Amino acid sequence: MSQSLSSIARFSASDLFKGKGQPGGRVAPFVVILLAVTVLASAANLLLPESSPFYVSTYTITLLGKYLSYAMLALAVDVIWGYCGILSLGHGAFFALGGYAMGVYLMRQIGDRGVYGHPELPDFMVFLDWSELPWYWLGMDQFWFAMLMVLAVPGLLAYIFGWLAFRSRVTGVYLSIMTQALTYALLLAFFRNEMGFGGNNGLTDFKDILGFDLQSDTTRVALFAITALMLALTFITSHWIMQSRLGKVVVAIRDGEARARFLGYRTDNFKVWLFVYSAMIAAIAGALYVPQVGIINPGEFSPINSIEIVIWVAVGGRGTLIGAIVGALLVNYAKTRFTAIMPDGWLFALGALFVLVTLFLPKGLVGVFSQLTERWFLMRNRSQVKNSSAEESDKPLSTGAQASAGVQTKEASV
Amino acid sequence: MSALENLTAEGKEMLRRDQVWPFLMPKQQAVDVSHQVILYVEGLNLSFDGFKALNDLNLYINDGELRCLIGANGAGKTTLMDVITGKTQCDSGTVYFGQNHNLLERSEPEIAELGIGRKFQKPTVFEAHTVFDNLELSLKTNKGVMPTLLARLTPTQLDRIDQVLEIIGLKEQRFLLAGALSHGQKQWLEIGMLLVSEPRLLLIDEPVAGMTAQETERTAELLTSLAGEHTVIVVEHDMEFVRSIARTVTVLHQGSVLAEGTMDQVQNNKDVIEVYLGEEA
Amino acid sequence: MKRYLALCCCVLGLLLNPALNPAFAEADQPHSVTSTEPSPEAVVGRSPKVQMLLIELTEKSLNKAVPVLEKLEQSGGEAMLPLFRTMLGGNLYFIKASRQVVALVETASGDAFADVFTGQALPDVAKKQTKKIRVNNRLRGYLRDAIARIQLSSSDPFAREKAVRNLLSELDQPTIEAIQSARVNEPNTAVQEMMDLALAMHKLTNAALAVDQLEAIEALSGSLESEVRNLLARVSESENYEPAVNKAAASALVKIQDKVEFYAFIDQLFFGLSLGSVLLLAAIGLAITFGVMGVINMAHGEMIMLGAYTTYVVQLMLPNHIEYSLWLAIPLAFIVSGLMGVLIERGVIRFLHGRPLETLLATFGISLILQQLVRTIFSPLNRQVASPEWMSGSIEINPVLSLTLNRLYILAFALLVFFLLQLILKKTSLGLNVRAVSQNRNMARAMGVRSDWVDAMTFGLGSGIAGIAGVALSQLTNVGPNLGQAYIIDSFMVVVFGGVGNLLGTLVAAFSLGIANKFLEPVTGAVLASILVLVFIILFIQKRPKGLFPQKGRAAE
Amino acid sequence: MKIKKLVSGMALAMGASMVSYGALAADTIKVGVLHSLSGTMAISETTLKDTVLMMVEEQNKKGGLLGKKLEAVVVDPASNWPLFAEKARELLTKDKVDVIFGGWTSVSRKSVLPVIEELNGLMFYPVQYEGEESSKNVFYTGAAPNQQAIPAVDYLMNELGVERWVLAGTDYVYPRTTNKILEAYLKAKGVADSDIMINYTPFGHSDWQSIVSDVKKFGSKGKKTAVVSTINGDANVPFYKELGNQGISSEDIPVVAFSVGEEELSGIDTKPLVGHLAAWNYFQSVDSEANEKFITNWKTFIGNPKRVTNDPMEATYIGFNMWTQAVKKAGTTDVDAVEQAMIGQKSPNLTGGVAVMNKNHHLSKPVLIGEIQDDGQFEVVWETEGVVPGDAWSDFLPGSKDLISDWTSPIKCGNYNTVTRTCSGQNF
Repeated sequence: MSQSLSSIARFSASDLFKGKGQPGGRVAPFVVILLAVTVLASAANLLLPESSPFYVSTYTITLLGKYLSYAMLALAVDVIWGYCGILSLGHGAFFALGGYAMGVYLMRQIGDRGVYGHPELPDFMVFLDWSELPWYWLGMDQFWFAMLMVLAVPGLLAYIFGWLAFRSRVTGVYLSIMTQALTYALLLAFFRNEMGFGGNNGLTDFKDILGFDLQSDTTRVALFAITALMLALTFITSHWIMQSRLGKVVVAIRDGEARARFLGYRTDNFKVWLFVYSAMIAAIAGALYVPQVGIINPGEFSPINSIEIVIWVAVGGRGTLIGAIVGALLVNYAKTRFTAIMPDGWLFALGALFVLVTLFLPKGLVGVFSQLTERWFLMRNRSQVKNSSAEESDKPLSTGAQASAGVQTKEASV
Repeated sequence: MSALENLTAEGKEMLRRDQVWPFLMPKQQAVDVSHQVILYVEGLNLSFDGFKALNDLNLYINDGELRCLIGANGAGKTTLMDVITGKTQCDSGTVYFGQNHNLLERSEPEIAELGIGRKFQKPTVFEAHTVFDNLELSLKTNKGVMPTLLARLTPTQLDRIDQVLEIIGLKEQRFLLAGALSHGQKQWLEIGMLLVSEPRLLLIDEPVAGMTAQETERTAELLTSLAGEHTVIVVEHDMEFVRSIARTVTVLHQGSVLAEGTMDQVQNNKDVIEVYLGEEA
Repeated sequence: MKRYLALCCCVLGLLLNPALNPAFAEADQPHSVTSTEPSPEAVVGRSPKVQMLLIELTEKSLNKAVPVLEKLEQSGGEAMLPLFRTMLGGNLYFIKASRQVVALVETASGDAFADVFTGQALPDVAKKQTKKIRVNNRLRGYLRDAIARIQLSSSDPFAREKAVRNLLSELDQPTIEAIQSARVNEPNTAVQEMMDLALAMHKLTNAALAVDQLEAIEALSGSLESEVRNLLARVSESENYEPAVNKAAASALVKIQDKVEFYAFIDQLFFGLSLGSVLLLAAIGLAITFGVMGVINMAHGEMIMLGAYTTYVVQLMLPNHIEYSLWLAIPLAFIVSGLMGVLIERGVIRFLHGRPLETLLATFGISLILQQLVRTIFSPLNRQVASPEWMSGSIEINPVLSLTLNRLYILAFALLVFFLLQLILKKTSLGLNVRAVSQNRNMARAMGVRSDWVDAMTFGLGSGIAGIAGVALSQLTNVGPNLGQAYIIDSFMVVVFGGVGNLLGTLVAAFSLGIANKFLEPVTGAVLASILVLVFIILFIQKRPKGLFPQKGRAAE
Repeated sequence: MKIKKLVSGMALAMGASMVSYGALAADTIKVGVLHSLSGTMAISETTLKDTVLMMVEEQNKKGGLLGKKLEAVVVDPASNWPLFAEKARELLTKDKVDVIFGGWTSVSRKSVLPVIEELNGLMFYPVQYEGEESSKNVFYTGAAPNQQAIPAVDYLMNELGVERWVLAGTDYVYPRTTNKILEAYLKAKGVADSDIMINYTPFGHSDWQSIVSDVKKFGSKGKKTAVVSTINGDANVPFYKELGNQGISSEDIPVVAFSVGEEELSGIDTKPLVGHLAAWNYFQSVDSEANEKFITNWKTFIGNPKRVTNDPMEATYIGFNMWTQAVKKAGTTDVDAVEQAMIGQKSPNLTGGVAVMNKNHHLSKPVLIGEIQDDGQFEVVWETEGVVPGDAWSDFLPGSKDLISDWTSPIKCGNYNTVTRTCSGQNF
């Protein structure tokens, strides 16, 4: 056992976990690719004529924007599940809350352009006979305040939930089921018209954001670009956090929470902190998602959605930030393709994918990829190792060794 | 009138420059060992579903002492450690660390911060981390969330880790994943994690299980060298090992202290011979 | 194990025997079809006046049919019962050419026509030659009242009581006279009481003297009939009565109201228990797969769905034996879902031992596949599962409290399944093995327990029981591909709330959540009630992270 | 059949080889179909997809439109509302369809609406809905509340003498609006507050015990009581079962439903439902030549003699026929031209009359009340004298009583305020 472990440890190629050897590690290539694609796609949409073969349609741009916000959501789940072993089946709730905060702002921007021409109230309130805005809609016409709420509301919910749950040491399956109950309760609540968020219809028919027309190509491209930037930003931040000592503590909590406690770490504080951080990323993703797809409704709270996010992460490879992003992009792309090609069969394909990934790719696609590259390294290194002394090869190899820490996820005991 | 005077008096009291406001006072008080005793365990009772794991247990450990706890399975050794470190709540009794710290009121991390370190029966190290990281995580530092996020290793800390690596003999493996270590190496690493955190009191549960004779010998050496500066409590089944390190031995039986003294005294104790050593002999 | 199952069937069979059930002794039994001699009905039916009216009936539009029916009732009296009943059942047709009125009867070989009054079969009449005489709700209402009036002289006391009750809402002079004359010869006390009630109501409204009115109120107080309450409420506020009468009516009303509230409470309790039994059925299979084996089985809902579809298929195969189809469906559903469970365990779950969170992902995939499979085979539409006759209707305990039969059976059934399962786990060798493996897998293996086999059997058992739950749920709700989805979250809540690995906890949790939900519902509305229950569970788990009945000892950690 | 298809396919291929790609693309008129084929709404929407496909096939047999073949482009929005918007965009920008038939739930329509308006598409929405909307780019061929709810209430009040009302619905916008309109309407008719009970339940509600028992209590107060049900889809079966089991028959307390049609009844045991009512613009049981032909065609097309037809199918049928007529009249598929040509179009409906497209993009249709029979069909018990024009903005809601919709000049506005003489909303 230890033999095989060490062999994985020694020859892992990825160095995501620690940038001691090369500052930035794998972050740079990913960010560069992401931003390059963004710039190219945006330019192709804005500058090229529609007839050009390289023209990227606004439809594609919006689709990409949606994928990227999903990727961000997956990143949020990965931070909490892959690194800290907390399987949240309710992250869709934070995503949706962020989305609703943005949605409320966008609704306020409609002003008197609603179908009833009411100067202040959104249409659904007019026909529900409401005479004034509920208090929680006040102030949401200010962009800065709305953005604050995007972070504050999901953050606060995550804080309260996390504080309650982690303090009383609800762990593992129990915690997962509780997060599911949380999002389910919110689903039911937001379905209620009395909540003042448009009930089942949710919020839609947005006009503009910060004065820019939401339907113009430039705004769409800009939103897409902002999403890409935010994804890059959250990716870099998360990477930095996971590299810091806090990241190590988090992984330590995943693998041995009791031990971490005996070392003097107040693990519940760490978990709450990370949970809130993750919820906020999800919320930002939601806030970016809404103006791009043009609607937010309670369906986003559905527990099935949250499970699906977890699946993206599992497919990509949990415990590696890049895996979460790759998983989200791939699964969603496949979904778009499959629903078009075989609408009846795609659930079979999706279901089979989940089963096969858990059975055969416990480390996800990124895990497979790094295993393959490991082999390649192994082949190459053999010849090198022969020539160099063990002392010298120790350091560079060890950076690789740590990488597999994440891949070599010892299942959080539940 | 007098009310006003009182108020000004209080105000003056508040503004005294030679005192700090109570809420600004550092919470961490040094352990008060003015009576030479560092750990008081008195009248401890604990039962699981009717089974009395601890039964009116009394134990006093002197500062800088090396104490061995022995006893048959189920005698309450590990449970006692669980209670001291805050893992298990007891039914009644008191546990004081020095004169001034009631351990029963504190959580595991707080107890750890006071300077009580523990090594588990089964070696528990963070297998997904390197040896170096394991030690880094155990350093005696501020363990709040934000300080941890922004933490950087200082040269002193680096030196300290190197020093400990030297002591536990894992210098070569410093960048190896802890999961890849052998059983004995994990035991050492765990001891190293204790050392690097500079505790006042070390609770060590079966340190030599799964070690070669040579390793056992080294462990004995290490533990004896620790005593004095630190206080060490060792739970062990290996009688040879106990004999090689022990100055004072406490025998537990069915949740309470059966006998206490030097190894020879204990071995000659009638009760002990009857219930424990007798079986071995 | 087989023995217990057989026992269960026997007990249930006894419980459910329709003959033992008072609710079926209804008056509206189809009248007998066999008679050789011309019955009085037949004679009256052939009288020219009636014949003319009948032809008129075939010509009139729906809105003008009532006067014709009134005339028929006057001229035909009791003889018109078969006609009215056939019409009420929507089985009255007429032959287009001759305008002769005929009845559609169901025979073993299919639909056929018969003479309305004699019941004599008319084999020559084909469906194409006839046209249906349409009935709408107003006609149905009239027919029902007419039948009640005619039946005041029926030989069946139940029918008579029901007839009087139906008349309570329309006590006009002729009705009262009819009741008065019937009262004299009435032998049955229950019917007598009902008639007295009607007379007292009449007295209260029509008597001139306050003394008589007070006497009538005295007779009425204590009755739970809604008509009585409405009348008393009117009297207590009306200015046509003396203040003393107003007061007496009001106090009688208060007395009745107290009783009503008490029964309303019982009713709500029953609703809660019934919801609890549904939750219990849905969750109990999960309590095994999740609770005992630690598999987060997201496909659990689909096991329920398979059971429901099994019921559908059974009814499809045996369209003429709906009454017994459930008895066949229960064991079949157990087998179908159980086999599927074993298949899943052998194919997927055994590779995921000790990785409970990953079983969640894999079984979620399986649930998607199963749903789509059912959609492909049975279409995405809901399927029709009929309720057997003995499961429809309700036991009327008094006018304000009646317990619906299907709920009652499902409650009993849920408890039975629960106790059987307890027996299996506590008393059989399988149960012993299951408990052994769940507590310490390695030790059990060392003792020679085939843990692989036990795992498969346990999962099969849990899934099979989910299948049985599906049979029961098919009687309450839609049978469609989304059936399972509707119950999966609730099931998890119940198991977690009760404490994983504890069947008794599941029982207590299911019933307490059901009751809590039903008592909240009138106050908050259905949606808010379920939200509150969820929030409560979330908070409760913070307080007691291991549920109501946590597993103890080191095995739990 | 197969050979025929093959031959036509070959002919098409040969034709294709002769003309350039661009010309071929212009040679078909693309009909987008935006109905969920998976997810919770697939139950209802799949049928409508098939109806459109059938209509396209029939039209092609007749020689297509403007000399071109029709080509259906089917996508699956999977009962996911944001996906409706995305797929609509895909249809309009990638596939460049000339018209879209689609949508079922209100939220799917609301989700698609901004996209259709932005890209100036054309959509036909075939389901009864809550009204309070009129878009230049959408034609509403289903019933507005005044074409379903109000006549049904009139029937209950006048024909059955109902005095107490239970308005029960699933908690979403259609029941909410309908019940609001009905409440205002009933109050205008002099019904007291205490005689109206309003109740909302979540989607897929399955435990109706308490609510049915409340209805029973509410109905035992001596006045004739009826339930007006806007309960949606899956929740209906347990609701009716509970009614039956608690001994509430259709004579005691009739239930009139606006969302229960033949398709829904085909999946349930109709015994407990017999005698309850539904209000629609079409029933399969209606005796008319057009209907008979439609039903035969449908059964052959779908290859299942047991399949039923329903009201949204008729709405699709009318919408499709009107669209082909309008395209012929306009001589192009250009959205603006077709939109103008649509107004005033007349097309035979399946119940023997003629449907007219009004200036507000809603149809004039007859309203029928049917009683449920034990074979899952409806017996028509009442119908309106003539056709009822669909009203986009209800006169019974304070917010919309001054609004009208008129898409002809000079107003050209979906929500024109007759008091302030201003137009808000889309063309603001």
